[in-house]
Amino acid sequence: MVALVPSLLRQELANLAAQDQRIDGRAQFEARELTLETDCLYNAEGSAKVTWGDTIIYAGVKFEMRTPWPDRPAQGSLMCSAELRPIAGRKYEPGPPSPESIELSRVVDRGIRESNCIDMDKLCIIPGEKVLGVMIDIHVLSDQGNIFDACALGAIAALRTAIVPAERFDIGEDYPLTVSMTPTMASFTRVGGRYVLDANEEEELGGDERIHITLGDEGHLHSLQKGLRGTLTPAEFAEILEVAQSRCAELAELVNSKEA
Amino acid sequence: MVALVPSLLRQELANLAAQDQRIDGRAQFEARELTLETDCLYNAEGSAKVTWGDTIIYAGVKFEMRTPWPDRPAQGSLMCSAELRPIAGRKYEPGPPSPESIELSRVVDRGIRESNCIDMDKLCIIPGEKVLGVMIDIHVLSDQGNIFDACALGAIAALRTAIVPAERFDIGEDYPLTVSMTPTMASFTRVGGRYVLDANEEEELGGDERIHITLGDEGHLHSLQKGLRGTLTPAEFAEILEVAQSRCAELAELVNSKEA
Amino acid sequence: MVALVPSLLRQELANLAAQDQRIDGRAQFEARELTLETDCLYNAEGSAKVTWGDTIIYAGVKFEMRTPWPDRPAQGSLMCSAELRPIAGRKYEPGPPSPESIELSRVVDRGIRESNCIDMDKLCIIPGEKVLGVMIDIHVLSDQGNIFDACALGAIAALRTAIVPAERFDIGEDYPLTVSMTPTMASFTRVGGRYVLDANEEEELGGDERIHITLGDEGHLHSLQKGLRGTLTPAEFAEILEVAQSRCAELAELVNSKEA
Amino acid sequence: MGGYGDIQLLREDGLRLDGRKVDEMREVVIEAGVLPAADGSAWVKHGLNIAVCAVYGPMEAHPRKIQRQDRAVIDVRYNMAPFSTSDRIRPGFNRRSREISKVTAEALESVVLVERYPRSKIRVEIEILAAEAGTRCVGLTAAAVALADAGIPMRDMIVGVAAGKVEDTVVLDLDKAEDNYGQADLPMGILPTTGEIAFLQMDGDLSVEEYNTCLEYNMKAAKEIHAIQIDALKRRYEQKMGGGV
Amino acid sequence: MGGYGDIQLLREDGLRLDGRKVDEMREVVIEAGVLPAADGSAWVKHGLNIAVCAVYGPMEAHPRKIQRQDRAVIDVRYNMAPFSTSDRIRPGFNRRSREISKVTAEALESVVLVERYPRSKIRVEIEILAAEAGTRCVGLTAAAVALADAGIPMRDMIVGVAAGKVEDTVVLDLDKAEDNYGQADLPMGILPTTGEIAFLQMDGDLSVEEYNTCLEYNMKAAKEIHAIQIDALKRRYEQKMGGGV
Amino acid sequence: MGGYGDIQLLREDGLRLDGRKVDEMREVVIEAGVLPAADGSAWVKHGLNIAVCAVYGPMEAHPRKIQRQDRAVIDVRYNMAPFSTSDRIRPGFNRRSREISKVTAEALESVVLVERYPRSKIRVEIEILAAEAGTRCVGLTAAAVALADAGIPMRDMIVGVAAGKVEDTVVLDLDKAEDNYGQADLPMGILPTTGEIAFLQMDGDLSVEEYNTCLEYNMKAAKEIHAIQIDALKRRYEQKMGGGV
Repeated sequence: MVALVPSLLRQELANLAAQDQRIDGRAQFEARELTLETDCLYNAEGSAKVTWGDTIIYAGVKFEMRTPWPDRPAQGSLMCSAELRPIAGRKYEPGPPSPESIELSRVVDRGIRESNCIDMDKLCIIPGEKVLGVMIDIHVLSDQGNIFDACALGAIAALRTAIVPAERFDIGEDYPLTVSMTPTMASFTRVGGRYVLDANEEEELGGDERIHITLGDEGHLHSLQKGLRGTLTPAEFAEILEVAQSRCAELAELVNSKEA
Repeated sequence: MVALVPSLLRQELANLAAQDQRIDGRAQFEARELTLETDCLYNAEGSAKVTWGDTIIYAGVKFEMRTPWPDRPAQGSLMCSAELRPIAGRKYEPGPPSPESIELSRVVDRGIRESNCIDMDKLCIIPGEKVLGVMIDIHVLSDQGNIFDACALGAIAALRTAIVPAERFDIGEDYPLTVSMTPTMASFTRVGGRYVLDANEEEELGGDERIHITLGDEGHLHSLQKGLRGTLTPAEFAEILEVAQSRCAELAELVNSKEA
Repeated sequence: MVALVPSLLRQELANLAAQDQRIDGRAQFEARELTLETDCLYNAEGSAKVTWGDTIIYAGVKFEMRTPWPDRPAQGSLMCSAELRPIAGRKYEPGPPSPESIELSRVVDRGIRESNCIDMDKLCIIPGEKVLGVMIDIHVLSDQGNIFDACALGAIAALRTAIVPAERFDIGEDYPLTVSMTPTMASFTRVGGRYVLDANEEEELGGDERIHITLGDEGHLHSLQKGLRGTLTPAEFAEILEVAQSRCAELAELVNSKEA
Repeated sequence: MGGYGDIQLLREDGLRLDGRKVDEMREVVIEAGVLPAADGSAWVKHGLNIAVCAVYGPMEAHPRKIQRQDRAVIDVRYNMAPFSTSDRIRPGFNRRSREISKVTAEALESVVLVERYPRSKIRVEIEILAAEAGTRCVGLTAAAVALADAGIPMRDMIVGVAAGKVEDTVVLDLDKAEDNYGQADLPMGILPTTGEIAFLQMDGDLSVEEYNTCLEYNMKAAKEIHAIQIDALKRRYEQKMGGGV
Repeated sequence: MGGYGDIQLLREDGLRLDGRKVDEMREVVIEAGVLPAADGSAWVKHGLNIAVCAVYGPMEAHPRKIQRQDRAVIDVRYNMAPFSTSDRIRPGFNRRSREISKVTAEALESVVLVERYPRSKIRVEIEILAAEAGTRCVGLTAAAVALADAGIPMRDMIVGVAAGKVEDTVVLDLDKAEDNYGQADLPMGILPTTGEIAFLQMDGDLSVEEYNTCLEYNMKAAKEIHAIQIDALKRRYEQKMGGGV
Repeated sequence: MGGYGDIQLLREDGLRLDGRKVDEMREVVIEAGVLPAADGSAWVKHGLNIAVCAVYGPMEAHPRKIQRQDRAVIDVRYNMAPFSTSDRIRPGFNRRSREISKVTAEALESVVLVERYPRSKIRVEIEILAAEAGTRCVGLTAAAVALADAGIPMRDMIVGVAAGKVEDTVVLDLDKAEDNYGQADLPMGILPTTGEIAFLQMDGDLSVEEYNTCLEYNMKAAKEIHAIQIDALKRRYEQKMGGGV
């Protein structure tokens, strides 16, 4: 029965795609409505809540003072970690991090890290002794499709509004973290044979491979990832990359509008 | 079948309770016989064996020299940990600590810790550099009911007879650890609808919720815990608290009689 | 069915043994052909590949600079670890180290460690501050019987050809590690009621207990281990010990022929 | 409890540092039905604490060995988000969370009519997003609302409340400073209609008299929070019926 | 990517430090059928990288919950041997390996005719014995050969290749220094016959134009490596038939 | 073995530091039936070592995959209590304990008539409460008594004993100092009636002649300890029959 329902769903999605339609009425490259709140969590030094259709995630930034890695004595560090705990949906189970949650964490992390939006040298307090570690934790509360884009958005929004708690560390007055870029992600899922932007939960259940594209301020690529079974052609990629360009610019603008 | 036997047992226990009787002939608030031996383990710096009816536990104290926590540079530490290894009974299985063993550890730990019977400041050897850590490990060898009280008794008895191995740490001559109070625990289980003191294994199998009360020298409460499914009324609690007062005083006297 | 096939195999092996024969035509104390290659892995500071019949293993040596153990401030350390990952055969499963892989690691480790072929004092760079740790990792790629002897051979061969990467650690020029002895292992398996040298995979499947004997340069015993269900008599042990003497001398000669 | 040191927690005028009276609780705000993926859910802000709870089920209990022939098991996970506290919490195994999860599950099993769902499992996921003392109580309050929102039958609600002692004075609903420097904490899970106690822990130092005062404060607060729970569920019901947001 | 600092990676003559042209790959050597215990296997040396892959199966999928009614699952473990890198790698759980295993499995499921083996499992064990940048690609190349050696039907081979950027120049097949100090890396798993992409990752910084050049280089290299794969399988087939070693 | 340094382990008069002769073992005290919760149990004090062993079963073997169609499996856990050694041992996974558990189980399977209980499991829980060198042997001695106390049929008892070498002299039953500073240790599990060896380990340095002397000492000690085992079981039997304590 588990195999049956998805196969019926796949058929339905294929029929809709043949008529250039989607199951919730959206156009092929139309995203769901979303709201972004920042500075919403006591105790987090930067925070964001993303309500993206029926998907809800929180991101929180914490700083810690630590000793630098021996091979990088004058650099701080950045870590982005997404937890897919059982609260996120009926299908999630307790236990050690699943491959899915590791992939989510690492793809979101790479998008931010590889954009070089954080200058690791500026996180150094005393070379060889004290550097700041920036930890972005993302918490998925309700997964109703496309958590990758929601998590990436929450992460960069929390980071861009983060305040370094310098007083707590006895290193002067609190100050906003410098973040020089706004990398954002656009994800595409093959549904009914063609790629759609921002698949919802049903489309993910009855769809195939996903492509995650993270772009920076000038439309440069900072991270790519193909997930799940399926292949794509170079021409298909060229098409969705173009969609991603305009979509990521929109998302970056939304994030930038939240800053102090 | 697993469900059947307990239900017959529950019926039997209810019938007995209705006649103010218990399955092993004891009165409602009568405990089983117990013996307490101390100083019984080579290599432990304090030790106790408790034979409590057919329940048998050992407790051993070890000290370690360690660096203090950054936020408490002049304080040592205390940790009490109970292991419920598979030797303890047919129902125990190997694996990571079960919720039951974590609860046992933490309830016993809180009773001792919250009584402030150990002055953490006195465990400091060199502020910011060296402090003593006191570790009480409890090992249940035979669980035939009410391991909480047996473990709490063994833990405080091992602690009160512990010798700080100062010579081994090169900090002078060995000396007895100062312990300023004798917190002990009295546990009550709802059996056949009413609370009894010191349930045996059958009463636990056919009973409901348990209340663990740890009292210190002046009858002050230091730790409470309700475990398992079931509720109690404030009036019921008041009644068992009174029983706990005299029971804990007895147990403390027994512990105090073992000291050098 | 799982139980049936081994029982037929056991019968076959017993019949063969009664005629002083083995399933692959070898004599009772005849080993399979083997080849030993060294210096075969980029990034390992010493390496060996052993092809032993259809069994294939790699061993690699890595050094690390570390702080000494407090109780041995002027001594380096040696660790030998064998991984039985699922690549090794159909029966191997992913997960934490199995008892089999722990036993393999520890028996190989003891043979090398207890021969004292490495002078731990010579691994000290700055007493109390910096010592070298030598790590031999063994990786079984194809288990077709007698991985113990193959792993022991690969480990000592990798060790004897290892170069200390002194330049990388800023402590002078690279130099060959001094290894003063060549401990090797000979393993015997009871097959069809009698012991054979170097059992292949079928003989292990239909056989009983194994005896692992590690001998050093003068035929001294450095490690013994009995594994699996079964017993042996002192007289049986005396017989295989004699075989082990000549076998280990051969293997040591092979290893010694590989050195620069 | 940290025991009290040089920190003054009660003002000259007898009020507490944040202006509350000794028997006054922090503000509590509750919303039901906040998580679309869940069968029932709740969001509780209690002082600066934020707890979110999702309920899934009743569903088949697996693995088989956790099944109970005669009733449902309630599988609670209480978890603090890494960013919920002043120092980041590392995700993963945590003895404190395991204990709280266990006693919370047992408290909920005391009110849910678990006999109606033999061999099944009800998952209760409590996530603390912001912590300011008293999170186990806030989680319990949220769980009760989420269970009700999921339509799980219960013989009563549960309210999580705590009283404690600071500077030898019994106070209701300790905040962060009071928790850090206070002398005792008595968290309870109270059935507001019957006054039964389903959840009980305590640490620190309390005389029997002080215990009784704590109990009295907790009972009073339970009624107040219960009203807020009911109100949230009513709003949720109206929203569902009215087809609002 | 480390981003580029003072290290010069391109020579005055436009060639790379090891003398390769920008669109030239490292030497690749492949052998099939190297592990007697396995149903299929391959050994790939790519530059100084060494990957060995064993395939076991198809076999019954257990535990039951990983079974798929309509197809086989491919269970990939990509693992780096402790001695494969400059600093020893501790055995055990490793987030990087888990991610690579997942996306590698998904890439292989895209070419293996998994529908032919419902409810079964194919184990693919990739072990990196020596690492010199690009190991996930080398592992993918090895896995495809090992699957073919095991007789598992596939609709095409897969080749793992990577292009990237150093000193603002697109280059094919980054070596260790280029990986450490370069600006971008684009590993792909390419179906050599159809040109489809089954594996795709990327990190660093690439403009769209640079991406297109990377793609072109990768496609070219895929054909070259594919020829070496086919050659190894032919030799293996002849060996089996001829009975030679 | 630590190898011998400046520590003198043999006195001028040829006796050992604790006054024992070279072929003299430490005092051994055994009690059977000490744990009410277990099906069989034993307590062994050997020198200052204390081992306690509980046996549960035969019982159904689960999980299913550990079942053997033709016999029982013996599931041994050898564990050192945290307080059993000079430096506290952290509870949890421990490679040494796993190895000892494995070879102990295999030794016991060599004497228990496991064919009588197909598809079942016998749990043997060995806990070391105090350690003073030789704990694996003490645990083995205790396990054999506990199995007998549980009524599990065996073709012989097993006795755990060890000889070794200190200052180039073979000695029986190394104590803590001898173990720390000695040159070799040869622990054996001996069937006292037949003289067969069911457990065998050794580390250090022994010539063949020294090995033979160790063997001779071990065989002699096995008979002595066996008598103490039998005596404990007799007392236990009388206690059961006589209805004593």
